[in-house]
Parts: sequence; structure tokens; C-alpha cells
Amino acid sequence: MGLALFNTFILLLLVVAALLALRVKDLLTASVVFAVYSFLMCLLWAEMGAVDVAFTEATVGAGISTVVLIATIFNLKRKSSD
Amino acid sequence: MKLLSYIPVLVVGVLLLYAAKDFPEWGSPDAPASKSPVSSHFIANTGVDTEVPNMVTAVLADYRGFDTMFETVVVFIAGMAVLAILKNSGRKKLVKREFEVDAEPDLIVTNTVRLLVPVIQIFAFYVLAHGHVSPGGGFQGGVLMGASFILVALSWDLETALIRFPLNWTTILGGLGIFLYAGIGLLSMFLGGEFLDYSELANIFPVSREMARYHAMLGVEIGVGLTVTAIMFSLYANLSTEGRLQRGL
Amino acid sequence: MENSIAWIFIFPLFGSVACAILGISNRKICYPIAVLSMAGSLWAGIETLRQVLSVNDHTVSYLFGGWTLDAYPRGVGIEFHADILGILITLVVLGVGLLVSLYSKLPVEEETPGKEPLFYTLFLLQVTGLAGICLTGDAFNLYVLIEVAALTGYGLIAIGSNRAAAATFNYLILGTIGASLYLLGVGYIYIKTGTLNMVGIHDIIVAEGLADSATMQVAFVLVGVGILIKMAFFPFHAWLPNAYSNAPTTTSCLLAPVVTKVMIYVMIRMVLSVFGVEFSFESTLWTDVLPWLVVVAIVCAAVMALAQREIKRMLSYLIVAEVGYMVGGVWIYNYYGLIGSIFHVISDACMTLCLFLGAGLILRKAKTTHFDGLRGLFTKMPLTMTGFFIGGFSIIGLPPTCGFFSKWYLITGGMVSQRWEYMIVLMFSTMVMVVLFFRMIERIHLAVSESGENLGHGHGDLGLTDQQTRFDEGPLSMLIPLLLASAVVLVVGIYNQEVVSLIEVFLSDFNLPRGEGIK
Amino acid sequence: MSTPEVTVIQDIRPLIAFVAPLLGVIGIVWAGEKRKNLRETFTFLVASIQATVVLSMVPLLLSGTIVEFHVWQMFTHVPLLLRVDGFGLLFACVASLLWIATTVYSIGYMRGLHEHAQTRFYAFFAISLSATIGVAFSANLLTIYFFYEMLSVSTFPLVTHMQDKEARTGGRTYLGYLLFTSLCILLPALSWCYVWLDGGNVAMDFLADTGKVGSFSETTQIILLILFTFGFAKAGIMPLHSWLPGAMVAPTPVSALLHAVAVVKVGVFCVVRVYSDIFGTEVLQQLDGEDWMIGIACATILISSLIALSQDNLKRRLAFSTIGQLGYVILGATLATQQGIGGSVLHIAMHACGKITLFFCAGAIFVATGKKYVSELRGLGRKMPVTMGAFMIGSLSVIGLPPLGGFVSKWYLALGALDRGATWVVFVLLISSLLNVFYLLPVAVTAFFRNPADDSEPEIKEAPMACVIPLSITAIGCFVLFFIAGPLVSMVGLTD
Amino acid sequence: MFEDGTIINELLIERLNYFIYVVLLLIGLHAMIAKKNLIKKLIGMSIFQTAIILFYVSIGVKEGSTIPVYLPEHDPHGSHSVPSDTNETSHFDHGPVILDSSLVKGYANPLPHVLMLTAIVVGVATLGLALALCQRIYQGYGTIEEDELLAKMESREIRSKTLSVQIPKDQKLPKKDELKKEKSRSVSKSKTLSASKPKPKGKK
Repeated sequence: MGLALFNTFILLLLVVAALLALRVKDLLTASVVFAVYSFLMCLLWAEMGAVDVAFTEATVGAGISTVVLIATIFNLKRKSSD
Repeated sequence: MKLLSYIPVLVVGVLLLYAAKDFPEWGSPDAPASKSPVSSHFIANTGVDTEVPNMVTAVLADYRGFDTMFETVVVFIAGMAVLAILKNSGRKKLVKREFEVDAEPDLIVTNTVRLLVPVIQIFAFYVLAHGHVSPGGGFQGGVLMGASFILVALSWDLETALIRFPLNWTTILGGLGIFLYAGIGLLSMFLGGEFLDYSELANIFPVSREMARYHAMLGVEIGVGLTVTAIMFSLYANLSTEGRLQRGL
Repeated sequence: MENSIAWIFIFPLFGSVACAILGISNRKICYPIAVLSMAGSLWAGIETLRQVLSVNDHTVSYLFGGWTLDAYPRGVGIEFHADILGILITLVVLGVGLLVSLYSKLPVEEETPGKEPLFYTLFLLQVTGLAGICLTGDAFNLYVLIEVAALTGYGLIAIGSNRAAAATFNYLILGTIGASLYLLGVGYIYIKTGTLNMVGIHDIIVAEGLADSATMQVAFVLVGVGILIKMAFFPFHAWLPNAYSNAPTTTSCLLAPVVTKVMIYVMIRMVLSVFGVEFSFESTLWTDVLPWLVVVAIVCAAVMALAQREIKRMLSYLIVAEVGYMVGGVWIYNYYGLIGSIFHVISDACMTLCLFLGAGLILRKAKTTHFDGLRGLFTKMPLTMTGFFIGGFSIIGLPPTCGFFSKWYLITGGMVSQRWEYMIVLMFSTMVMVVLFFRMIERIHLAVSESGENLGHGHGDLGLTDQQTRFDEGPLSMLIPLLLASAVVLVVGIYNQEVVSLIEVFLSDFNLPRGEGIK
Repeated sequence: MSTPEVTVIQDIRPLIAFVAPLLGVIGIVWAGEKRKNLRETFTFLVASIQATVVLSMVPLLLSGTIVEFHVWQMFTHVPLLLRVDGFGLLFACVASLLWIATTVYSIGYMRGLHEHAQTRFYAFFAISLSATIGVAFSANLLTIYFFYEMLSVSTFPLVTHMQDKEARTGGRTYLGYLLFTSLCILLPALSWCYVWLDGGNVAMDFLADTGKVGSFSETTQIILLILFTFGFAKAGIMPLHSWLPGAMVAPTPVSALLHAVAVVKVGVFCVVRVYSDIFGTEVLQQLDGEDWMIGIACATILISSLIALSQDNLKRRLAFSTIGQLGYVILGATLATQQGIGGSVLHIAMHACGKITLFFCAGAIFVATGKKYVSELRGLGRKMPVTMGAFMIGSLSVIGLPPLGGFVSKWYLALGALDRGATWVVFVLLISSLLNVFYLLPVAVTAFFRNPADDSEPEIKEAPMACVIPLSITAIGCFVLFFIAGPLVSMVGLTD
Repeated sequence: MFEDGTIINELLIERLNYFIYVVLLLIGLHAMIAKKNLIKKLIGMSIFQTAIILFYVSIGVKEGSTIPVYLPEHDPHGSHSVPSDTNETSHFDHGPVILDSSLVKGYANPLPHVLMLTAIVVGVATLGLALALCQRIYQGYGTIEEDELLAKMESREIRSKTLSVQIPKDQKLPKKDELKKEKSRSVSKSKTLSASKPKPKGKK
């Protein structure tokens, strides 16, 4: 029963993270929340048995894309209009 | 305009939910995907065919090796395209970014990083080499290695990282990675099999056909690791400085 | 030799890697590498065509990694499934690639100075991706190859100016939505059938009668919409005109003729080989909805093409209209319509290539592709204009060119299936194309300004300096590919019987209605 | 149409007749502006080669053998086939012979007016003629369509030769009508026949006995008839005729040969071919909607003659008269009797000779005096006796008086009408001949019998010799045609 | 539309995964279409792609199965120590053996995992390329809001009116790419796609 509860909790947290990442105005915060979203996704997959995918998502998805996103934001404006 | 954008979203949503009705039971072993001859072959025969304990790596590098080759090509394309887009296109004078602070690389950070980087790189090699047994493999190892160089670029500045890993080298290493991967496939083709048929390598290496696949997979993973390392670092280097490749973040 | 099908993509793949690595030290070496690898790839393609024709059931299936069909179940390894349709489109792609690589020497050096190695790397990988799409027999591998072709496409377009980057961003967003919808569709297929191999999917759909299951219907819609987006079908075509008109010359010459046509090939492959004729035409209501969408598509694209004042933008809207032709040809669900659609894929690639090569030459010599700057080009660059207008007449559909024969089969298909709305819209768009091209001939030939008053003082004086009307043809390295392309347009037209009989052999094993005669 | 004992032989000559002008074009372009005379000799050489090749086939035809040549397999069942039979050869002879005359004439005309871009002019002229010969020798519907389109496109640069505002409007109407009708009306009709004629996929050959429209239902036949009649817009049938006056912006040799002989006759020739060979006379007669077509033809004749009366510009007047004369040919075809169709084909030849003389005279007057309008021609007869004399002969032939060719064809048309039992058609023929008199003779009358308005005009002398010789030859030709009507009639297969 | 049990029971309890992935997909799709900021669009794109990956992975889930890596007893490389309950270790020395169907149920389905490795990497590659495009747009137009960008493109379109690439005659290629960065950038910057009227002006 614990796993199903954990599963549901992670899924709800995921949706919240996704909405927050798109709602928040400051791009830097958005990319950090997006990193959180990726890590949650990685947790979910690890729990569902897809270990390789979780590892890749953690390194490639959360790691590199967040670094690259922040690197780009540093070169553009930080404030987003919507 | 806002409301207008909800229409396609709702249409797609209704479409997907309509399909959900007909999905097989979640996680049931007799769902078509799970009991199909293809995946049951993978689970049953990977040990016999390729002697690789980690089925995912076996399927990734051998059964569907062609997919992975093109995946490496996609990574290589991303690197080349970013280079192509940002090369000599930046602004003339380096405008000061509003949140930039000119600080010397911090003492504590540089020392910890000096200790940390070798550990990361060893772990990266471990992940790459141990991909057959534990989760891991070319991509994850390559990214970790690339991350170690990015760590150096973050803590000191991009110049020091570029001294250790000049940009031209990223293209060369990226190309060599694909060359290695496709080269192994070509070699097995010259030895009489189809493209990427590693078991043919047994003709030249003193191993059985399955072990030839085992070792060839390692070679392929190294190729993937090379390309991913090079391209991840070049991606960071280009994007952080709009192709002007000086101080970086 | 036996695995010539693999050589088709090995040559450009290794060529691109060589370009990337050797290009760092010596920029000039990339052009010969590109041309040689394209030539090798075309030669391997012809070898494969000979193999396909020699095999009695006209298909060559090539399994990567040695997982032959007799020892292992079908979906285990990835399979290249080259039948007549696939290899024909591959040869078109490789032919266009070779011609454009020959053409690309000067425009690349001038429009993107210093970036030749990067350009040729992306160029060769684009052709690899497209050739792979035409040959692959695995649904997921098709997604990866679509992404290869898409990413190289974005890179090749954005290599140019800032405007191109803005257009490419739009293209990227729409392209990713399309590819991801296709991926989702494959996921829905996989969850119901359990295999990714196209032939395997077809067998399971037929065996288990999945036609009425909700998931498969939605999978069909997702895959269909995804491909329609990638193909720039009318409601989703916003990215094409900006992308192709702002792109560097060589990129638009490569992308315009082949990318949308390969996507139409994918649609035909999905409809005929993967989902099967009964599933896609009878049990879904696409055959009633789509022809009307096609009518709207062609009319709007033609009208918008009329409004353009610049050659490349006009040609881009023409491409959107031609996509409407081909989609209509498939979805009127008729034997002649399908022959017309497939033959139109081949002939439209040749025509569009001819036009864009011509536009590139005009841009180079007349410094502009805007209609105001075209006056006097007939005397200035006669060979380029003949090549350009052979393509133009082929799009209108005048007899010796291939455009006439493909339009002929489309009209016959429309008539036999009694789709009068498709027929009428074909007629309307033909007239629009007549107006488009002869308006251009007027602009070039007559000494009359747009508002209608005489410019020169009679007797053929075009009101231009002698320097503008002196014989000043484009460089040979660009002119010869154009003339070759226009020759191909004529040759494909004259020898259309060989191509059409090949297509008929391909279509013989799908039972398509031939339409009852109106007595 | 096919004479009983027909032996068909394969021969390269029809192809030579078609290809010769195309090769000539290469010579013309190579010679170019710098070597004018060489260029002119090339044109003349090619024209004479074509004429000799065509004439060399006449004895063959008279002895009953039909020459064929298979060029290229265009569709699975329909080849691009060249065949020389009665109709085709008569039209080809007329076109190629008159081309020689026009070449000489255009040398005089173009040099007289110092026209620009003559190389382009001669090149496209040669291409148009090869397309005309192609139409004359085509053996099935799709071959005729192939050359019909080629002709439309290759004459466009000639119509817009002046490259000014009028040329633009003329070119637009010219191409608008021709390409619209051929792509949007003719193409569907062709594909309809291709798919379903006699169960579909039949060669739609003109002389073949299978593949006739009889197998269709009543309404389909009527629809097809309308599509074909109005599809060939070059025939200038009334509602779709206004491209012909529009094309008068072209230099006179163009309007002389093309818009009096080649282009318009191609249209009419195709309509006659379709009526006689695809529909067949028996099918047409008992098709009830068919006499509407006769009505349209008569309306074309009468209305165009009335408009011609009101035209002051000489070339526009001749243009409307051409539309009227074409109406005669269409009338002959719609009468659907052996006599009628024979008469219509004869009229093609007779009218060609007459009308080209009139256009040559109009051009000569323009070269010599720069006058375009009939009202300005007062008293010109004394100054340009030969030209105005030829004009008189030409107009008499067009009107159809006995010693000239025009009479023969009108005679057979009247016989055809009586065969069909449509006596009111004969009255239409008479009235229209009268109208011809009213709009052609006044020109000659003002030229000869009115004294010039004022003597202050500069000294007008005869047109250059290069213009006068051809127009006198064609005038004599009208006479000759009357006397050699016998072999022509047998060529058309009317030997009853 | 569901036969057994209420919709909520069917959707939210047993197949929560499939419902959540649809929600995430819609959030991503909406962001891509409606968000004006280019970076937000890209984040939406990534969410869209990860949602699809979530769907694929939840296809491969099997109740009560372990991760798709062979347990020690099925390990193809045979002899390695297995700590059995008694303190002494017993060595299993056996070559690779084909598992029968009952054992197959013990392992998760590896195929979706492989596909998703590829999808993730493709997603990152697209993201990297898109970010490079954003930088290029920012350099060219100074904004990453879509409405401002469109406005600026229209205004430039009208001003330049004709679309022709002005190929500067004096374009000298930078000798060594890296070192001559300053000079070549100034030349190519002026080469952007603004063009003069084609009618020959004094400047030509």
C-alpha cells in the first residue's frame, strides 16, 4: 500500500511542479523548479522499475538541460512577461 | 487570444481520455505489450544471445543498436547545429549583464572542485564500463564526464576549461565517437554479417560469438560516451557565451 | 553487392563525420567530400533498386545486428524494409541531394562564410535522415530518423541570418509537436500490439481485428495529425513560408523539394502498409473529412501564393498547395488517385528543385528575388530562365513535363471516384499557377511597370541600363545542376510509363477500388 | 473518312516535318543579330524543307497509303503517334506553303519597320509552325492536346512582341482564354474519355473503329460535345472569341500566318477531328441536342460579320471576319454530313489563302504609309496598285465568288446543309456572304475610286518588294486553288 | 464510458499514471501554444516530451516484477558466490540458460526503457538547439517575447520591403576562425538580411 501512496503523492507533486514552473515570472526560478520536476520524474521512474531511464533522466534531463537553460537565461533577460 | 489556445488542448485531452478507456490493465503481466513475443524474447534470451546481465543495455546497444547509433548522431547534430547557429554571430562589444559580479574564483569552491573532479571522472568511467551489469552505459557516463568539465568551467572560468578541452577537440571527439560506433558496425559488415552484427567479430577476436557481442557492446558504449562528453561540453561552452567563448558564466 | 541498402546511409554518415573533423584544418575539403559521399550513396541506391526489382516479391528486408527473421521473432532487431515505393523515393532524395551538393559550392561560401564544414556536416546528415525515413521498417526508428532530419533542418535554416533564426524557432516548436504526437501514436500502437515492426503491426491489426478498438483509432489520429503537421498541411503550414524564404539558398534548395515529399511518403506508408487499406479508409471517417480539408488547403495556399511579391515565398506557398494535391490524391481512396499521388511526389520533387535552383541563381545574379527586380532577365540569363520556367510549366502541367502526367492521374482519380470538389479545386489551382508564372514572365519580358505605364520608349527598350541586360549568366557550377534538374523534369515526363508501371506493381497487392464507370 | 483499301506504312517523314523547324531554331539563334542574312536563309531553308517533305507525301496519300510514325509511348495505351491522312495533309500543305510566303514577307516587314529582337521572333515563329504541323499529323486525342498546348505557349512571345502596354493586355486575354479552356475544360474531357471510352484505356485513335463515343449515354454525349467544342478555344466560337481581336497587337506577319492560318485553323481542325472521328457522323445526327451547335455556329457567323462592319481598324475588321469564316468551318462540322465535313475542311484551305492575302496587304499598307484605319485609305489604289489589287482578289475569294477558291468550299457547305435537310442554313450562308461583301469591298472601293482627301501627304510609293511579291503569290494562289479543287476534294475523301 | 466501476475509481485509482500523463501532456501543449515567452515555450516543450516518456515507461510496468537486470541466479556469467542461509557460500557454476515463461513474468519489460533513453536524449538535443536559437533571436531583435518579436519582424519587413541578401563584395573570410573573432563578427553582423531597393542607387 505504501508504494501506491508514494506513487500517487509523486504524481500530484509532479503536476504542481509543472504548473509552478510555467506560472512563475522569473525565468531562473522557473528553470530551478523545472529541475525539481525532472528529479521528481526520475524518482517516479525509479520506483516504477525503469532504473536506466531514471539514471538518464537524472543526469541528462535534470543535470544538463538545467545548466544549459540557466546558461542561456544569463545571456538573455531574466524577467518573463507571462 | 488566451481562450483560443484552450481549444486544441481540450480536443487533444478528450481524444486521449477516449483512448484510455481501451487500455489494458495497468501493470498486468498479460497486457499485449508485456506478453508480446518481442519483449519476452528480450527477457528470456538476452543471457544466451549476448551474455549481458543488464537487458536494457543489451537491447540498447545490440538488439536495437541502429536506433542508438542514430541517437548518437542526434547528439552530434545538436552540437554541430548550435556551433553553426552561434558561430561569429555574437555582439561586438561584450555588454555587461545586469546581474554580473566580477568575482575571482572563490577559494573554497576551487579547492573542493579540484578534489571532486577526479572522483566524478572515475565514477563516469565506472558507469560507462559497468553499464553491462548495473544501470548506466554510454549516455550516462558521457554526461557525467561532460559535467566534470562544466564543473571546472563554472568554478574557475571557461578559459581554464577550454585549455583542458579546446573547442576544436569537442568536434573531433564527437566525430570520433560516431566513427567508432559506425566503424564497429562497418567492420562486422566487412566480416560477412549485416551492418552492426557484432557476432561476426568472433572471426577476428579469439572469443565466442556471444562474448564478441559482449565486448563489441562495450566498444560501442565507449563511442557513445566520447560523443556525448564532447557535445555536452561544447553545448555548454557555446550557450554560455553566445559563441564568443571567453569568460563564460 | 548484397548489403547495398546499408551503404545508402553509410556513405553520407561517414562523409559528414569526415567533413566535421577534416573541416577544422582545411575548409575547402568539405565540398568534394560532400559530393563524393552523395554520389556513392546514389550509386548504392541504384544497386538496391536493381536488387528490389530482381527479388520476386519486390521487397528487400535488411535486419541490423544479424537478428535474421528465421532465427528470431520479427520485432527483435530493427529492419530496413525497402519496397518499390520506398526505394523510388530514396532515389529521388539522393538525386536531389547530389544535385544540390554540386550546386552548393559558391552560395555556401558567400552566404555563410567560414561555416562550410558545419554546413556540409548538417547537409549530409539531413540526407542520411531522409534516406533512412524512406527505407526504415521500424516505427520507433522512423521517429528517431524524423528527429535527425528535423534537427539538421533547423540547423541548416538557422545558419543564415537572424530572421532565419526567428523563423526556425517557429518551425522547431511545430516540428517538435508533430514528432511528439507521432511518438505518442506509436506508443498507443505499441500498447495494443506489442511490437514496433511495421509489418508486425499490420499482421497483428489484421489478425486480432483491432480496427474498432478505441486506442487504435486514436493512435491513427495521433500518427496522422503528427505527420500532417510535419508535412506542412494547410492548417499547420505557418512555419514553411518563413523558414524556406529566409533560409540560405542551398538549404532551401535541399529542404523544399524533399522534406514535405518524404513526409507524404510516410503518410502513404502508414495508410497502406502499417494500418492497412481496410482500417485507414473504411473504418475511419478520414476519407470523408480530409478531401474537404484539402479543398480548403489548396484554395487558401493558391490565393496566398498570388499575394506574394517575392519568388521564394511564392514557391513556398506553391509547395503547400502541392502538398494539398498529394494528400487529396491519397484520401480520395482510389487506384488512379494513389498512382497520381505517388507519381506527384516524384515529379513535384523534381519541379520544386528546378524552381529553387533557378531562384538561387536569380538571387545571385539579379541581387534580389523580388518581382520588381526581375525585368530584363530573359536576355541577361537565358539558360537560367529556361531552366526555371521548365519547372514553372511543369507545375502548371503542360504536356511534355512530368507535372502534366501527375496532374493527369490526379484528375482521373478525382473523376473516377466522383469527387467533383477535388476536381474543381485542381482546376482552380492550375489557373492560379498559370497566372503566377505568366505574371512573372510579364514582369521579366515586358517593359511595363506594375501599375501599367510603359517604361522604355517602345521597340523593346526595357528602361534598363545596358549593364543589366547584357548576357551575364550565373557561374557554371550552379548552372549545370539547374539544367540537369530541368532535363530530369522532361525525362521523367517522357519516360513516365516506366515509373508508373513500377508504381502499379507496388499498388497491385493492395485492393484499391478502381471506380465504376459513368455510362 | 478512311478509304476502303488503306495500307499503312511506317515512315520517318512526318517526324522530319515536325523536327526540321526545331533544328532550324538552333541555327537561327546561333546566327543571331550579327549575321542577319544567314539567319533569314536558315528560316527560309527550314520552311522549304518542311514544305517539300509534306508535299512529297501527297502522291502517297492519293494512292491510298497512310503514313504513320510512332514517336513515344506517352500513356500505357495511348502513344504519341503521327499519322498523315486526308485532313492532316491538306492542312499541313496549306500551313507549310504559306509559311514560305510569310518568311519572305516578314523579312520585308520586320526590316521595313526596323523591328527589335528579330531573332526571338523568327525562333518562336519556327516553333509555332512545327507545333502546327504536329497538330496536323496527330493520330489520337492526347497527341493533338500535346501539340495544341505547345502551340499556345510558343505563340505567346510573338503576341507580346511589342513589349508595351497593349501587348500586355493582348497577351493576357490571349493566354487567359487559351490556357483556361485547354486546362480547365479540355483536360477533364480528355481524362473522361481516357478512363471510360469503350470500357476505358482505349487509344482514342481517330481512325480506329473502336473507342467511339457511342458507348456513352445521351446526356454524357451532350456534355462531352459541349466540353470539346468550347475546350478548343482556338476555334474562336462566339462566347470565347475575344482573344483573336486581342492578339492583333502582334506584328502583322504573326497575325497573318498564325491568326489567320495556323493557330485558329488548329482550333477548328481539332473540333472537326473530334466531330468526325471521335463522335462520328451517325452518332451526331441522331443526338437531339446537336442542332443547338448548328445554331451557335450560325450565330457566330452572323454576329462576327456584323461586328466586322463596325470596325474601323483594318486588322480588327479582318480578325472578326476570320471569326466569321471559322464559323463556316464549325458549321460544316456540326452539320455532320459527309459533304458538310468535306466542305469545312476545304474551307480551311480556301479561307487560309484568301485571308493571308488580306493580312499581307494590311501589313504592306502599314509598312508603306503607316495607316491602320480603313477611313484613311482613300485613293490609295492609285499609289499602291498591286497591293490593293491583291486585296481585291483576296476579299473576293473570302466572299466566295466562282473564279476563286472560296466558292468551292461554300458550295460543298451548302450541299452538306441540304443533305442534312437544314435548308435555313443555306439562307444563313447567303446572308453572311452578303455581309462579307459589305465589310470587305468598301475597303477596295475607297482605295480605288475615292480621290485622296488632301494632296499634302508625302509621296506614297508601293510597299517594299519583299512584301509585295508574297502577297501577289498568295493572290494568284486563290485562283490556282479554284482550278485544282479536284485533287483537293479527293484528298478529303469526297469522291462520290 | 467505463463498463465496470465508476469512472473515478477506474481512472484515479487503478490507472492514475495514464490520467496524470494526459494532464502533464495538456499542460505542456498549452504552454507551447499560449505562452508568449520563448523560454517558457521551451519548458512547456520539455514537459510535453517528458509526459510522453512517462506514458511509455508506464506501459512497461509489470506487477511484482523486478528491474530488467538478471538476478544472480539467472546471471549469464555463472559462478559467483551466493550467500545462502547457512554461513558457507555455495558456488553456482552454470552457463547462460533461456528462461521459461514463468520466470519471464519476474522481470519488467525492457523495450520501453530503451525507447525512452533515446527520447530523453532527443529531447535534450532539441532543447539545446532551441536555446541557441533564442540567443540568436535575442541578438537580432533584443526580445524573447513572441508578440514583440512579431512586431519587430513586421516593422523590419516593411522597412526593407525587398528580401534580398546583400552579398558584400569586400567580404574577406576570417583567416583563423578563433583568433579573428572580432573582425569577422563585425562584417557578418552588417550582412543581415536588410536590403536596399534593387533599382541601382549611387551606393552600388
